[in-house]
Amino acid sequence: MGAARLLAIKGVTLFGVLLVSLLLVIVVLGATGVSDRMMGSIVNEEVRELRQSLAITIRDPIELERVVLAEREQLVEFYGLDNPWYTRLPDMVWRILRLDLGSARTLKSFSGSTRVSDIVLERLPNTVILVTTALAISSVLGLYIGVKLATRVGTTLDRGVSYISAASYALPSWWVGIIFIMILSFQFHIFPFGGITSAPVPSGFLNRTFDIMWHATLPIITLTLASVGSWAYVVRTMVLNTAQEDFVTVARAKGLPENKIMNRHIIRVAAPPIVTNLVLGLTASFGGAILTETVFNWPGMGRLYYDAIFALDENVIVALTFIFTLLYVGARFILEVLYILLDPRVRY
Amino acid sequence: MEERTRNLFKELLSSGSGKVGIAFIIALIIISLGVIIIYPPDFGLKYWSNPVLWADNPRAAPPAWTNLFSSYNQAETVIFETNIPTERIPGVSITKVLYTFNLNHKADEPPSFISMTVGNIKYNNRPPVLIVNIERPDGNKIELYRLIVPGPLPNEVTPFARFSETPFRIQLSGNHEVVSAVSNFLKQEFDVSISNQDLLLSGVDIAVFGTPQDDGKFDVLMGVYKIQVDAFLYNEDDSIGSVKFVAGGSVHGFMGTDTLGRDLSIGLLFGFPVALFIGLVASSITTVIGTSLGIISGYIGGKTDTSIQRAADIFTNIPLLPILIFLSFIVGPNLFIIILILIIFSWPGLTILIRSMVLQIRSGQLVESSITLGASRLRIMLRHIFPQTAPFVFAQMIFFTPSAILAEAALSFLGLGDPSLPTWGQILEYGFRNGGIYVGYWWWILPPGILIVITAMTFVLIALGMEPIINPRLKRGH
Amino acid sequence: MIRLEDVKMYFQSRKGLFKTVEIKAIDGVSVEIDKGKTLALVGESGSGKTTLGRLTLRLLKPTAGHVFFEDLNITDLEEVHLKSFRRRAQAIFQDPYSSIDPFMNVHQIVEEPLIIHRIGKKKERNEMVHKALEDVRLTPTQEFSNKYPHMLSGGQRQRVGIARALILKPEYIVTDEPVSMIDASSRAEILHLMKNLQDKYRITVLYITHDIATAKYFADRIAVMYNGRIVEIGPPEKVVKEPIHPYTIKLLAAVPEPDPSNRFKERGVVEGEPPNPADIQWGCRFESRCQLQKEDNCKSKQPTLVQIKPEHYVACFLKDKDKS
Amino acid sequence: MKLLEVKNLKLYYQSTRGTVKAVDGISLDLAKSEALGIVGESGSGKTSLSLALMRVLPSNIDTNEGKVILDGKDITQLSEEEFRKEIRWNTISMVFQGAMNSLNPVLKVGHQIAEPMLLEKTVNKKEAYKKSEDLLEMVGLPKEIFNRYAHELSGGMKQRVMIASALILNPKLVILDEPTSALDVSIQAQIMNLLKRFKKELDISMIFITHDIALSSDLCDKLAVLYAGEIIEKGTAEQMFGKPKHPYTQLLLASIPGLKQDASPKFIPGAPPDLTSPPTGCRFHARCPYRFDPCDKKPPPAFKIEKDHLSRCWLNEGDKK
Repeated sequence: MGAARLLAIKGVTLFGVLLVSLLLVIVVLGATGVSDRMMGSIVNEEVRELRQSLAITIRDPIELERVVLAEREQLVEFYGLDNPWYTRLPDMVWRILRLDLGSARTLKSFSGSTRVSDIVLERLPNTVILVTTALAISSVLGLYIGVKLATRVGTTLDRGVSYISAASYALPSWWVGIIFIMILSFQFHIFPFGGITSAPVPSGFLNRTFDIMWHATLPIITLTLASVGSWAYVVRTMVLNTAQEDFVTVARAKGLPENKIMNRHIIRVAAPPIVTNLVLGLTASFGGAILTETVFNWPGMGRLYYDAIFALDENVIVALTFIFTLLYVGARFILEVLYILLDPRVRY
Repeated sequence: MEERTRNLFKELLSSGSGKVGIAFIIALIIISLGVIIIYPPDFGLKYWSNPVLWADNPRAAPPAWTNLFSSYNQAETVIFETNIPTERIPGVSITKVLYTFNLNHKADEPPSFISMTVGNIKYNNRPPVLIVNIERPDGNKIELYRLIVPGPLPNEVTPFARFSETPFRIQLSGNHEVVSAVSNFLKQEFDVSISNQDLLLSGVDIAVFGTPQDDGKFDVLMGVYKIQVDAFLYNEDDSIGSVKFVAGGSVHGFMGTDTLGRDLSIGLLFGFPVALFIGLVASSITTVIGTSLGIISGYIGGKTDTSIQRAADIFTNIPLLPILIFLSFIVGPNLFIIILILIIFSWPGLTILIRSMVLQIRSGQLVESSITLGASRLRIMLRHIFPQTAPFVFAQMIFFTPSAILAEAALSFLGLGDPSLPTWGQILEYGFRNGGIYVGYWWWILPPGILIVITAMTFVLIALGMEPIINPRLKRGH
Repeated sequence: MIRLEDVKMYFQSRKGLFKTVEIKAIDGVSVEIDKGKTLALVGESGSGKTTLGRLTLRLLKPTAGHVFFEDLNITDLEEVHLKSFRRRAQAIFQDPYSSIDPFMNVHQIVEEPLIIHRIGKKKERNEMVHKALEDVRLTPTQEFSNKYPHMLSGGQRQRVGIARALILKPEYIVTDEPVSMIDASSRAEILHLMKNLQDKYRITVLYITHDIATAKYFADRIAVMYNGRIVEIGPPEKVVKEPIHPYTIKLLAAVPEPDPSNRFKERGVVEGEPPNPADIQWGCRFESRCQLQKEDNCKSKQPTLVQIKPEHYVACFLKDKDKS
Repeated sequence: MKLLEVKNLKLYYQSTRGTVKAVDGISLDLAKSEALGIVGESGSGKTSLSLALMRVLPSNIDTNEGKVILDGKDITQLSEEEFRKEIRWNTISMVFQGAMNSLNPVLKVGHQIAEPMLLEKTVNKKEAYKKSEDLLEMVGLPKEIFNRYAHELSGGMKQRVMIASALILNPKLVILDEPTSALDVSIQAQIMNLLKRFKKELDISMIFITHDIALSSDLCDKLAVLYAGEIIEKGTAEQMFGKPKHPYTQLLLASIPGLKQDASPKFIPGAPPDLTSPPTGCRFHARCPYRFDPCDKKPPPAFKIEKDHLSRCWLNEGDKK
């Protein structure tokens, strides 16, 4: 019961967050006039198409202009462009919530569609592959290293790795990615410069998979390196904190072997705060993915951001901001569930 | 309080990382202050982004010191500039003014280009004429170029001033007049005929600074080149302001140049104060807001608490970078807006942490005892609760500083940096966008990254040095 | 000096998705303390004795009923109007570790109330702090003034807490378990000190404790609380020597006395844990743990305090019958 | 037959202020099914002593000397692994001070009780859980508590769980370190009754560590009074409560506010000494109302008053037999 209530609260909060960030995006768009510009371009596009189709039937250019103008006014009214931006707000929210994200100005999907949802959905899996793999590797690795360090507190190894972990906090992952490319791709030709597949794409499913894995290696290593250090450090601190608790002394006095004490009494108890930190680390992972994809020209949503910025494609940027928030909020919800499962105390 | 501050620093200085961190931050501050004093305030737009200023620098040239590691000696940029003639020979109607430069060329390659710039010429009736000659170590002399200063315009009154606002620059290497002069020279001296077109393609520099070989190639001719600019003035009062001759190298300065010829060391130095500014302003304001809201939320409780917590919930649940990208894209790249957004999205983390600390402090009896004594809410928050969170808050502030610096760098890297304030992130972005990593412009890509890392690391080191103060339990464990 | 009239304190506690439960921490308490006297409030944890103490200090606002300080009804006063009351009523807290600011030295801690109430000039305040520290025998005062709490023992910290409370010359003091966190060997010292100072300054005291034995020595009246209600009240010689309520009897039996023969016999104790104040039954609250013969009333009606002997009141149906 | 003998145990800690001599040469003995009370103020070294018996001392321990003989075998000679398998919980178990933090917050209470039993290969989970449930009933808790978590229990319930947990492997000796210090008098009395019952029915030995000398009379056959890392008096319960010899013991007894007597309780002025630099001579001399010439110069030896009764006070020199 307690857990259900907590989950319900979390779910509502997160949905609220989604709405608020969406509203924020729309208000900023409206207040800066970008929204009008975006709608205007949609109208222009439709008018252009209309003119082309009408040009076949209406020969008289003056008559054509008149009809087009009338159609244009109808369109302006249809989209509500004759009213101030805030009157369109609910409509926009509803539209974006339905993932009806409009058309891109210049960017196209790989299959040639200009619909933003097509473009984004095509790239979504690529990003998810990258982020989840990196997150899984770094959490497992971080947990392992952190626990190892905690059992060797004060040793040279501990101090060394702790310092390296702390230092990695100061390393921008994208820059590390660049260094990787310069050394491993440019200098030694071990890995590709970027992209997701070779050109031409190797034939055969197995070959293609290996090709993608080969291309994904450096981005994944980059993303992992970005988070594994701070991870290990957080785990170490949490484990050490828990190891000072009285019940650990009790467990030792009970004659439990050290590995049991570590697994059952320390890590198990330290897990919820570690999960909390994983949640906090998620933002970093998402940001890291955008930058890493940019560096490695990985055709995910992050690289799309970069391309959209240079193509000045507002629609795509709005859509991406929304989808990233959606993904992030979803990931957080999963972790909240995990937290509730791990810690009996919050169930009340 | 003073005693605690003193202890804090004592503890900080007793740890190795603390010492290094403090030393680094002092260095960073000194460099930044120097830059603020020396650099013009509108450095970004007026200087850094002005290609004219950088025209005499070689493009994408590695640092000069790379010669030390290579047997092949690359040319360094040599600049001669003067406003005092070497010699002045007065004549009856013509005064001849000579400018002589001795270029000792020792590199295994010719200069990457040669150029001349003249500035601020004044004349009274006939426009002066300038002739550029070069005398090679083998004794041959080439007249490269002849510049006739533009004549008077209708209705213009004497004295006629030319090139006073912007100096006049001639890229000698790519000039047709120079090409034909060199072509003639080759024909006469070495009996080698190369068409003007081919010479333009292969570059005149190697012909000027080399000797043709049988295989059609040139050997670099080392030695002292005497470059002479002869100016013929037709009036006593005519004058030439300045003459500049540049033999471009393929290595440049301490940090090299980018593809616009900008000296990277100048841009990188400017990054110091900007980075510190971003880091410190964002972190201190965030800390002040985060801490006060945390204390208020935890102490006052009730509806105030709920609303602060809801707001915090929302802001922590929005991924920062996408929103940053979105806002700086829409609103336009502006450093202050970036800092503002960083603050708006960063206070909640601290607020949530401080709130839980305050709740813990409240669960003790200090707050209740203070209420019984009649202390006001403000007094309890400031005098009793804040001091207990202070060391933690201070550490958080230091720890947040590098995140702000890194966030700005990331945003700049995505092309959303504020162009009026060039940062390390922007230099990196320009390098990346121009394919620097695919052709190996390491001097362009590495240093800005390293500087970002060093600056961020400085604060991380200080934070590490403070850890035993913040988390005494860990200290006990040792 | 202080008077409570049918005071009730209910807390809301959320349970499940939407349900909230009322926790009746205090459920109808009327009691008063005469000027200069000590009332000991005795009961196990969860009985509401601490809540009652906090109500008399207006750290909590009662759900129902009235709290009078002399003739001043402080029940509904806003915090701003409480300032003079705050000066006249003070508290000494249970935990000498968390009730004083760890970052202030002893002088600052003891001086703070004077600063809050803007009393005296710097020099006069120093004199008052010196005197307060002398009162609690933290001598030489000069030496203790500069010490920080972490340099003091539990007993010394508690004396700092007493000095801080007394420097405002309060007329009423609540002491909530002032010695429960102090070593047994120093407890008596703190209690004696408080008793002496109370006599010296004619202070009214509410002494909250779970240890009825100390109450016997230091109180003029003892009130036994069970589950938010007073079940027995009277002078110590009555309540301790001739207890009437079954709960009081058990409480007294639980007090350890140093006797080597103790180890051969079990103590008479109230079995089980006190009922959850969230689900109070209709009848007598002690009914579920009472080992006496029960009658119907016990299950259906709440007993009220009835005078059994002069100054001795008990809330128990069975004892009512004894009397009649 | 002695179950446990501690000979000249010394435990020094390293701290920033110097070496803390928490336990400075303590000798004790305990027979089978006997209960020994160790009474002392906070900082007298009583908790260090118990941790040393369980060998779970903190990492800043510096000196750990002396012999601990259990059933005739010096257990200080055992390797860490042997000690863990043979001694901890199997032979000696312990109820720790502060029941609040002795339970793991994320594991079910019943499982925590059964845990040491599950280590043995011959026992299956069902048996261990059954035993755990039985023990819960034995300590007066309903079986359902098995599936609860620590935060759902009251202080008294947690302490009962800890006692149940200490009994799971039928140890020969249970160390009780301030098992009731955070509890109300009435809950405290319940727990004491429980312990009394177990001592009688289960025939186990107990070491009861407390700062409350009155409470120790509830359980202990023998008493040792600890002051500043030394035992200043020990003897049988009758000797110690009947005719205490050391002024410190006498004052401790006088400080108890009893219900029967009318004299108001006494107290011992001052605070225990700093154990980084214990006072010369008798460690109690600064607070002793009877101190005389040799007290601050020569440390008193343990004078034997009568059989089993030792006192470390110069006043007792003449009583020596």
